[in-house]
Amino acid sequence: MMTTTVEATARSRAAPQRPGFFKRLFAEYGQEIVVLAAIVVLFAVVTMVNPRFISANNLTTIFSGNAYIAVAAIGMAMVIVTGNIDVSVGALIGVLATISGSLAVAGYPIWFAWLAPVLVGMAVNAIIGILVAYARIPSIVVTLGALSILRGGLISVTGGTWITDLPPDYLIAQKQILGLPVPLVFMVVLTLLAAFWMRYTAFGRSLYAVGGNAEAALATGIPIARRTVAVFVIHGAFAGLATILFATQLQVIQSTVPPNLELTVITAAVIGGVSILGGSGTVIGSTLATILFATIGSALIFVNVSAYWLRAVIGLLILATVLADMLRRRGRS
Amino acid sequence: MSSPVAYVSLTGMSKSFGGVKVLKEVSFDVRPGEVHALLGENGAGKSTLIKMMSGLYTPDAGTIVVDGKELKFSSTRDAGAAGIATVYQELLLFPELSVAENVFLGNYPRTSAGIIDWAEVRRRTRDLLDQLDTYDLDVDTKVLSLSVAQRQRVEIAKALSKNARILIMDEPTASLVESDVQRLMAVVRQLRERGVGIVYVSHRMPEIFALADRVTVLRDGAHVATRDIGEVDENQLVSMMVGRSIESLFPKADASIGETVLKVTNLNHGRHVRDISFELKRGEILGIAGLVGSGRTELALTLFGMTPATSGEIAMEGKVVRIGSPRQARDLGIAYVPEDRGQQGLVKAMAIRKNVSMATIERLSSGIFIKAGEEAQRALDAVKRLSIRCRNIGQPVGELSGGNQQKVVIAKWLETKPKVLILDEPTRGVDVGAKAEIHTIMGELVKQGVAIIMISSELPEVLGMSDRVLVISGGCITGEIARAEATPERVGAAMTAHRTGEAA
Amino acid sequence: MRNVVLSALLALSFSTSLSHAQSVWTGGDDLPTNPLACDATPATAAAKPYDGGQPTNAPDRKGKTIKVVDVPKLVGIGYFNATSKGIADAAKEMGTMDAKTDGPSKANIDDQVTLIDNYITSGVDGILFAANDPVAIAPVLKKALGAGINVVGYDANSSPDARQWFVNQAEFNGIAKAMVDSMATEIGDEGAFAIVTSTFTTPNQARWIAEMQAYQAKCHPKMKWLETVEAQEDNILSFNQSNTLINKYGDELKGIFGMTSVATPAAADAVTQAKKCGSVAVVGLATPNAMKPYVGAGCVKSVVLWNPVDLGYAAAFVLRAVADGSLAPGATSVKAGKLGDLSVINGSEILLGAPTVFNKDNINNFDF
Amino acid sequence: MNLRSLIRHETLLALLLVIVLIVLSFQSDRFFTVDNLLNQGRLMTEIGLIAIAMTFVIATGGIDLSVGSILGLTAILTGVFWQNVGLPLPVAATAAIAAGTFAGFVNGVIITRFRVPPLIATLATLALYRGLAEGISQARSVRGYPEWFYVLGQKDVLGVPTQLWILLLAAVVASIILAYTTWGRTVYAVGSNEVASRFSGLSVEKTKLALYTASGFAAAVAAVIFVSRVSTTRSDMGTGIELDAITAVVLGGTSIFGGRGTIIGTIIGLCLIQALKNGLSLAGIKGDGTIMLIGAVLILAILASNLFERSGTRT
Repeated sequence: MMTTTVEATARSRAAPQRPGFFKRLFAEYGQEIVVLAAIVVLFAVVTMVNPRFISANNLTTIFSGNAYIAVAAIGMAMVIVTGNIDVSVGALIGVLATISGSLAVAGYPIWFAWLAPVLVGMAVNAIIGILVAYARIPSIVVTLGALSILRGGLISVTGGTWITDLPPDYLIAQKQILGLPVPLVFMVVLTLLAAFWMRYTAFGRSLYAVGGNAEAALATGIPIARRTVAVFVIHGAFAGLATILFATQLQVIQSTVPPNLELTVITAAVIGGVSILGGSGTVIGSTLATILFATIGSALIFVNVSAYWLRAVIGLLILATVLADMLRRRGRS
Repeated sequence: MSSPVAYVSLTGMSKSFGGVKVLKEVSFDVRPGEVHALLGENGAGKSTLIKMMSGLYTPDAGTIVVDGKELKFSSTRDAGAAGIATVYQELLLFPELSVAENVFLGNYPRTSAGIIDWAEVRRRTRDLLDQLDTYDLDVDTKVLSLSVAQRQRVEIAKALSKNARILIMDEPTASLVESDVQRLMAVVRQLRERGVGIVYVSHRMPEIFALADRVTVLRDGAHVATRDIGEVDENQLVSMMVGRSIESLFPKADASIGETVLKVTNLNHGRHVRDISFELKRGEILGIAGLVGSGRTELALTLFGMTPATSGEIAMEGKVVRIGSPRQARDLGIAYVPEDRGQQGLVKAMAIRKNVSMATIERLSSGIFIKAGEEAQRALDAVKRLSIRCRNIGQPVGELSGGNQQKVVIAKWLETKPKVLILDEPTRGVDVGAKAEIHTIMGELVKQGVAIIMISSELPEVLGMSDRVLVISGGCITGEIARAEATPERVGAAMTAHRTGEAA
Repeated sequence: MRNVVLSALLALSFSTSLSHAQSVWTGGDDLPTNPLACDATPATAAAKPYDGGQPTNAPDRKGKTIKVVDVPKLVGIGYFNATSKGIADAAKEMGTMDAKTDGPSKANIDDQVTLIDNYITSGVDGILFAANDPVAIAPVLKKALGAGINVVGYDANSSPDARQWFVNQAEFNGIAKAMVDSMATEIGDEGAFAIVTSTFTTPNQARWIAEMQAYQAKCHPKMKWLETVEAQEDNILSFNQSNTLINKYGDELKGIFGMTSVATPAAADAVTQAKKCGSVAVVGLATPNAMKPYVGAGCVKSVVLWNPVDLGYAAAFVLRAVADGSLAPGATSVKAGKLGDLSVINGSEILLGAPTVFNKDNINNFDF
Repeated sequence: MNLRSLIRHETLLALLLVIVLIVLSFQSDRFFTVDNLLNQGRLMTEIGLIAIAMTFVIATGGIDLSVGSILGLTAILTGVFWQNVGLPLPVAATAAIAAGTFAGFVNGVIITRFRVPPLIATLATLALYRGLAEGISQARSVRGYPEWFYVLGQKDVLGVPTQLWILLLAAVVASIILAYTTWGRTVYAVGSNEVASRFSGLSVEKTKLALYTASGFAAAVAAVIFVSRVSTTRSDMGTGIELDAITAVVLGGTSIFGGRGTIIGTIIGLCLIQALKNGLSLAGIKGDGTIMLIGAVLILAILASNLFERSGTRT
């Protein structure tokens, strides 16, 4: 008797209304939209103060000057989506840049000098991935160790010598494709490819599964350990690609690790909406966040914020973005 | 409909963990189009057996024959390929992903270009959910915002999406309310009609007799018996499970009901606690019945200070009090044994001793220092009093069985000497023996003058244990029924009373 | 209540700092400046008595082989590679010095102090240093002196009493004059310029900027000082910051000063890539190797730098002389191998000489 | 199981420390001397104080990346309050410590009130506090402190460096708190299962707020000691110290996921790192080699203790 009443009530409920397009968009890409809005607002405000801000040259500076960070953040976003983290990427990029530059100067084919950092990046991160996945050491611990090893190793090996006399053909970041700077093209293409891959392939989706609920992923038949290694290897490849941009931007390669690069990359990923707990976020967000940082850096110079207070203002803006995101989330639930 | 030829048969399955044999040469089979119930107390080996069937564990010995071929499962994928799907008790879903994606994860339909065809994923999910009479679920919703029953539907849809020939359901009703249980049973029958073989693990006898075609009982890792359901009755099954007979399932103790200890007037919090008023007396067991989402748990959380009341009045022993945090509730003598034992009740990695003292740690301290000796003594007492089965009080709680874990949570709150004890689903996921023990403990407590509020989805439990039943629906009280008048029909009617109106 | 008090404290600290931030941010420090004359008149520094420190109970090291450690600000940059090479060259030439270089991987005062401390314990005879902070390094250097170790600084000084001698590559006001004069020659006496530096807390850079500001006000008063930006020791950031300056000021910007060997090539690259060669001048401190492409392409006319290899070389010789006792307080010059006699200034400093200005003609003669 | 594996890790680590000490003392006869060891104690005090507070933070499953920036900010404020505001030095230092503590408190508020994950919250304040330090100081150093101030950082009391007494006191007090008090129990409970702790009436938010505040306080005290040791203030002080402190804590056996860890482990971890830095340097190995070795030791130590634990508890 009771069965029938309950069944009836359930059936009487009409299929739920699907929320509107924008509502869904906002639910799915909320943080990306917040970051994008921040970029737009900044552009609008600063342009009013100084119209040169949106000159083609400045746009190039903003979008392509930090493209290597965005590319590195793509891999980082993937790693964080699986619930891991990598604090060694800055040191890795420093090492890879030296390798790439040395090969170019030593007269190896240019393509090889470009390929090498990608391959070495993948190899180094494969080791990190194996330690994380099979030896079950938390990724922050492994990469903290890797940070020391890479940083120390770089100095031991290079002795701090800069690499100069790079062949002009090697300097791909200074070239243009269809009138657009290569770093910009790299950043956009890689972001879109990675975003597409993470959205439309089973492999890409499995990263969300691993980070979202490892136990469930295992029960679904996703080989977690193999995926963890794979994501680190892919991250290594992106670090290699980032290195190509980093190493070819100027005519000299510094053999030091860019200070705090790893923190910048991680910050870009998390401000872009990648949950530090794993399981959600997109690479579109991390790239937008990188652009936001570049925009802030440029904007503060344009609006004459005292350089002494620059970092404080950047910190404040990051904090504001984080809090805005939290308030948005809370408003939703 | 039920064919006599088994689709899957397991023979001589054995498994040990750390030298302990948890499964000893068990044989088990499932035929297409039958519901085969698997029974046993916690620790009897049911989970191990089904995990082997679903490819999560590899057996130490034994063979698995599927459709006439002997197979070895080295992962859940292998089992899936053989047509075996599992709906786990813990509902292994991805909270941040959509319903549709959860259904097809790892098994996506592709477009001709080889990429995931999201339109198809959504369409087919819609179809599957409709087949399960689940019209009320948007396929784009993130799973984190779904109720337990809805999540379970998603799990079943997932199993169906793989065209499973065998569906293993591990305690599917453990966390469902009565109405959802009925819906689930309808779904199970529908699947059976389609020729799917179902392994149904449950502690609940009525469901087993309503659904099962055959039943297999395990005890201590060994096979006890496999029978057609018509050959056995409830008492036989219970004694097969526990190896002895159980007198009465709901030993309602007679306690003298005293003066009012808790008086709630027009209590409100959000949409789920609306204008609630009731009284609770010493030595009384007040049962609270209601559907999931009716506001039962929310009421408890408000009384416990987790989600403080926005308006209304709570009076303890005649004094009006404000409860803004669990701490204040505890200090006023209100204790809450939560619904989700693993997440909310226990710190599984910590020792029994530390869990038992957790709510009273300040009282067990002089200054800021914990009196370790006294703490240990109290834990030892609790273990003895509630007959918690464990190696020693230093054993991490996570290693105990469900029933013993629940007793640890209860022990923790008894340490606070509560005047009002709120038990939210006190016997969920607890085996028959432990269930009876918990009921006995409740009886002893009311004799000592403790007032108990018991929330339960199991109607027989509510009816069997309560002095009075409070029915909640849509956040409001829709019925207050004395023990004598409390029949399943009356309570059931009150549970759905306002519901239809609210949903519109 | 506590919050109120604490916020008040924070507010207080803000207001105080604002009150001492009078002028535009130049990135200079607030020590007194001493601009040189606008023409080539040499400075007439008043003779100062020796103000360095002395090791206690130093053993007689005359003619003996001594163990020396060189602790630069950081390792891994071209500049300190060059000084390290100079030290090694000198050690080889002398044959009585066993020298090695070990520095922090970041320009971090704490790491540097710790390193020096370790070397004191390990029992070296001499320490060469380039300080990340003149005061922060003083206690540990004094400890070295106390342990009878000979201590000589180069490149970046410490408090005078914490070391015996300091080899000064070029006086701050000399560098400032060379930089500003070079810029004025290139962009004229009314041009506007901006500065890219490492961080405002780097003492040498802050000192130079302050001297540059003083000299510019005195000798090129119509030049316009736009702003100073920070770019760490990061060449991509330096590149981006230079680009932003070019974009911000458009045609108004005539010149960029690079204050470090990292910033200058990056600024030159920015100008090159913005196709502003010829319309935006880059003047700065840099090592020749890093600047060769830009100087060769004609985008950068002149680079100011002393020869860091010589600096290291001289420092090693000074240390040797101190250990031998041939350089004692009151001396007016010291013999430094192939560099000849170097003169003593400011009491306890040894001047390397005037800064070298590298240009298209001579840059290929240098390799560091 | 839990307790046993914990003891295992620390025993293992202590054993490693002993081996390292023995090997290093063979490498250089200047290593194992009272003077050198005490001096190393002096050098590791600031990191030590921060690491002790960090042990609590990480044991709750949190992290505090902003400690280096708080150190810089406090150092700057000490100088500014003293020189620019004209407060007497003790008052200035106290006020600066109060401000640094407040900075930790702000971290706590962001984490507990706004429910921002600690990593993100402190990543943001890492930038903010460093920026404040730079802005407030206008990149100026403050120098020329009175001689008595250096007692804290450069002098000895009873033959032991002054700040080492502070570190020892902090270590003892922190060990007792973590092991024997209700507060310590709450820390472990929160780290193991925050929800259940809340449901048990433990004051989760208050505890976390207090921990991040304490972490700020530790960094602030370390700042004043640091200023006294190097006799100057700069806004870039303490850059990167957070990773060094985290390394020591993790090496000491505190689980990055929370729920376990001990002060003694952290102290052993600290000593091990410091011994390696110092001993290898004395043995003639350069700084870059040393940091490589420390990285390897970190990974191997955790790897080894993982293997031990697994072999001991599961088959």
